[in-house]
Amino acid sequence: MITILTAQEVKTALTEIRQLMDANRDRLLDLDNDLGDGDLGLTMAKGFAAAEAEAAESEETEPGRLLIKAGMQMAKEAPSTLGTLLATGMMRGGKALDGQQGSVTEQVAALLQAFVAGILERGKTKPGNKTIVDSLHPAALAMKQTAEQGETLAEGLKKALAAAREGEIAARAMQAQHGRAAYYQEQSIGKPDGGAVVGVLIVEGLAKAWGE
Amino acid sequence: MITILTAQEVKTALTEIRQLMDANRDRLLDLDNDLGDGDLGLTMAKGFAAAEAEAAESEETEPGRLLIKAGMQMAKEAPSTLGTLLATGMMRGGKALDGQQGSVTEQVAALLQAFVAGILERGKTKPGNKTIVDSLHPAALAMKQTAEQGETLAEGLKKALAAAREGEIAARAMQAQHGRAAYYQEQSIGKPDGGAVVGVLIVEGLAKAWGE
Amino acid sequence: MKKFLNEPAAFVDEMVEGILAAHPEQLAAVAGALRCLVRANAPRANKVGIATGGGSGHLPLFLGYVGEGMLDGCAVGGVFQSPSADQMLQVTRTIDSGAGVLYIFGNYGGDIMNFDMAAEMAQMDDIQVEQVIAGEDVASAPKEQHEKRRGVAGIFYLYKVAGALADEGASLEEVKQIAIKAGENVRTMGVALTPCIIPEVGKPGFEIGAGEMEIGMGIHGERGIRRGPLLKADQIVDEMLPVILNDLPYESGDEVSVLINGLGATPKEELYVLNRRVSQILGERGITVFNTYVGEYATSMEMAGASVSLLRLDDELKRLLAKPASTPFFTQLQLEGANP
Amino acid sequence: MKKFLNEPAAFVDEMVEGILAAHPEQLAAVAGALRCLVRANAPRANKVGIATGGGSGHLPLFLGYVGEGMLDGCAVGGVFQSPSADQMLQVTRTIDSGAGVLYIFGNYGGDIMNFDMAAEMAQMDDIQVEQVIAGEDVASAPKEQHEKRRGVAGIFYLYKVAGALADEGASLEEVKQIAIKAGENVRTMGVALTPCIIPEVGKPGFEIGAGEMEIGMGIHGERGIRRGPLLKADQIVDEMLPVILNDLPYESGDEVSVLINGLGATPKEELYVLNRRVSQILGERGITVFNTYVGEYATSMEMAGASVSLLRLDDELKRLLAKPASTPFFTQLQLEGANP
Ligand SMILES: Nc1ncnc2c1ncn2[C@@H]1O[C@H](COP(=O)(O)OP(=O)(O)O)[C@@H](O)[C@H]1O
Ligand SMILES: Nc1ncnc2c1ncn2[C@@H]1O[C@H](COP(=O)(O)OP(=O)(O)O)[C@@H](O)[C@H]1O
Ligand SMILES: [Mg+2]
Ligand SMILES: [Mg+2]
Ligand SMILES: [Mg+2]
Ligand SMILES: [Mg+2]
Repeated sequence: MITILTAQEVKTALTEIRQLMDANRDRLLDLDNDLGDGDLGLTMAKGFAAAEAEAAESEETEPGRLLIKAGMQMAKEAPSTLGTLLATGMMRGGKALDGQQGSVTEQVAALLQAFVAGILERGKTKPGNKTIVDSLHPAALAMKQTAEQGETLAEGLKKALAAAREGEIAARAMQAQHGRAAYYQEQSIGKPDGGAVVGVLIVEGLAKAWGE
Repeated sequence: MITILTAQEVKTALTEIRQLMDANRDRLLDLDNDLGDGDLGLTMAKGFAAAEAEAAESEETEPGRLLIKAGMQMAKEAPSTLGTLLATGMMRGGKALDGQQGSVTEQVAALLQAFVAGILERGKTKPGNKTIVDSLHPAALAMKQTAEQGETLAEGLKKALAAAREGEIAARAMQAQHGRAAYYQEQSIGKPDGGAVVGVLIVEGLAKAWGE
Repeated sequence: MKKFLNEPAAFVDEMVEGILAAHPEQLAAVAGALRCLVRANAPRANKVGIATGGGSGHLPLFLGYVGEGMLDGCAVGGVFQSPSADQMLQVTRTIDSGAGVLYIFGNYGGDIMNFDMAAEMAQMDDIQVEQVIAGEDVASAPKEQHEKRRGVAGIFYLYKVAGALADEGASLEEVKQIAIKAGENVRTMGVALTPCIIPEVGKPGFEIGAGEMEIGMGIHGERGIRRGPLLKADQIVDEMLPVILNDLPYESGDEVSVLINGLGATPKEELYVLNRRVSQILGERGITVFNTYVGEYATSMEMAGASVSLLRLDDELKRLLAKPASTPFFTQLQLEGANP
Repeated sequence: MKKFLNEPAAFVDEMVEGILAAHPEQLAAVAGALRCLVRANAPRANKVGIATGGGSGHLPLFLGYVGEGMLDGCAVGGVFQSPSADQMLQVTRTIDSGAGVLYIFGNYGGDIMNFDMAAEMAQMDDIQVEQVIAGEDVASAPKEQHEKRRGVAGIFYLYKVAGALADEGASLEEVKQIAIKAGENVRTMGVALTPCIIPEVGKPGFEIGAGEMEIGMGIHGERGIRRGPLLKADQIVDEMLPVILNDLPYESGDEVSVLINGLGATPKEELYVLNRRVSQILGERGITVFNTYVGEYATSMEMAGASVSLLRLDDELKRLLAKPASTPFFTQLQLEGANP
């Protein structure tokens, strides 16, 4: 478990997440095929690879600014819906880190909340619409509560991951409201949302990088 | 058998020909279907009906000028290839009658020759290309020879009709060189040409009107 | 798949190369980036820049309207895919003369997010950016939810009037307001007869049965209002046009411009058969027509089908619509009958 | 048959009605005869009139080029059928200002006969008439029999330069000579991917198998040079363009205008993919391009396919090509880079 959030930790987290996206590439492709245009696995693998590489090559030492840079690279290389939303999340999360004074748990909680808030704003959505928000929002909430209760980052990430997984399962029962998935209307009910799964993988990567 | 070629005789001839086109409408449609666009029966029936009506309503007493008028009407109402060629034939035939001094046999011979010459010129063709010319040209030739030998009009028209029929049969063995039929190349060999059949019907109509 | 194609993945880039080869006096790529196109003479001093962008496969949309009297730049996406915020940012930087940049684009999630993101990034560069979203397809959502409506061929009118006003030296806010006004006064409805093929997919994404049509289908094949047997041309217009007319509503005494748009495979002959009935109905309703555009203005590759758009005019919109324009895909001389 | 149609027999008349409704400032029917169209302001004093005509189903051909800087009138035939000599005569009478009338039309038997006949009839009216026949499809006959070649999209260039010269007040003979010169310097070749449907017939008149193409097919489906598997876009250009280039021949140092014409269903995106390769090859051969036209200039209803035309320019042709024109289907501002 990390105790300070440095630029190096941002790099480690991006590597973990990228590895998970690679490992789940085909699963994401299948999910997006069922309810979208079938490119999710590709854009996620490509987008996080670009973000990871950008961060690795950067000389930026401030973790928030590094995350913003990685986010801008994600926007450039993964210009799909989710690529742009994640880029927004990274940029807003990075801004939130800037000047954050609290504990590392509070820092990560602030990052996740700003990340989700950015997605909500840019995606013009709210929880319950069968999107990545439905796994990430509960995760950010769990993280915030852990931080408020003064618990450890490892504990917080464990709870956040559990909340993300629960949220992803709950999202299956929802009806899609956005993007191509919305064309399926009632037929989208019962199917997992690829974006929500991506949300779980992101929290899983953070937990691996910062919680273990 | 007529002895003078009056405007009334032009009208009678057009009526006979129109009746033959009506009676052979479906046959001409079938022939043009095999080697063209399948409209020949329609355009001939329509064109000769228009020519007949124009002549019937006209106060013109000079037979040549009446034929020109009927031809112009044919051009207006039957703007297909053969419609235009026949209109040309009628206009040129009409001009040839103008001032013609000889016997009625000579007059009809001159009419037919100018008729064919007009088609040859406008159609930019010659005998042997599987067209209406292949029945009309031998007919005009037979008519000319009869006239030169001083025989009767009835005799001339009989010979012309026989020559037209022979010519139509000979045309079956030719390869089409013009219009849509030419796209069939060798495959056109062996099939009758609708235009050549029209040529036979025209001579048949003249024979009925002026020879019987 | 009966297409002129090399590698499907290279389709969009090769298309842009072909466009730049054909129109070098009018269009240029930003620093060689094929998918970031601007006017050859960008930026124009003291002029508000207008940028658009969207997926490929809709020519002349979107890039085809970059040129004199219309747009200054376009971010070009993959077939039916939004371009990236980064492309938009590059275009924005290139066309900004200091007078600010207006984004005009269609109401599609990906485009909205990316333009929003681009605006955020441009503002970090101290470029003033405003956005107007076109959404006028009456078949895509009811009037009460008009903010959900898809943008289709009617966006042409927004480009036209905003471009004309920007050329006169108007401010960013003024150009934005005229685009909004055009958007408020335009309505479109379409009908699709066949699907289309995304080169990288290689087969139609959906089918429309032989003898069937789908009224209200979107330009990416989004579900329409109803599917049914293919009706006669006049019956189709009789079904679609009243939906448009009743929506705004367009009323007796109104003056409109008409846009009969072909979706790709439909011959112009048929578009004029549709226009015949449109003009009859407008005449019956006492609505006068100022200018009729017929042709391909917003397509879906080789989809067969058409859409009808009406723009209700006032003196200002009419004046701006009438001004000349010249782009690689659209050229118009000054139209007579409007106050200059 | 996925078409916007009412009664198939009414197709052409309804199309013309739609065209007249859309473009009343530009076009008019002679004494209400829908199939005899002229410029709204015909005749123009002291100007040589230019008339064309041909079958319908090829829009913008033929009537679409009637307008400022191009043609004065057009006789409109049924789908793929020649108009009648009588229609041509009516058009001729209406557009003649006393300066004479030039007929420019494609090399098709029916059109030739009817224009010939119309000329004969017009001369009876003391109207001076000259004729120029366009025939530039290199696939339709070998060079030694060039007088047998079909006229296809390249006729656009004849209209353009003859129209520009007539507008300058040139004599009938001069206008005829420039049309001849354009005809001598233009070559076209096409490729078809699908057949098209004549409304009154209701089904394709021939088939092109899935995955097949026909190189050199004519715009009514006339047999081409060879049928074979659909090749890649670049391979198709690599096969067609050299045939054109070697025919004239077009050589290093020549300057040409390029016309990439869509036959109907083919999206503009694909035409530009073709143009990319065309411009590469011309560059390799040292042939410079003055202006590239890409779009639908001569179609076959909803046939998928394309043709490539080149016009070799000299100063005179270039000057005339560059002049502005404005018709319902073609608008061009003065092109830069030519001596005015
Ligand atoms: N407006 C939105 N707000 C938040 N998330 C969204 C929104 N629209 C789509 N998503 C998420 O994005 C995912 C699809 O992403 P992606 O495959 O990149 O879309 P596309 O290929 O259509 O651009 C969905 O599964 C959903 O979770
Ligand atoms: N150039 C020509 N010269 C003489 N006759 C011709 C010529 N071209 C076609 N024909 C005749 O015209 C007939 C076809 O006429 P028609 O059906 O009117 O043609 P289309 O329908 O193609 O206009 C042919 O059978 C042939 O006899
Ligand atoms: Mg997707
Ligand atoms: Mg996608
Ligand atoms: Mg025929
Ligand atoms: Mg015919």
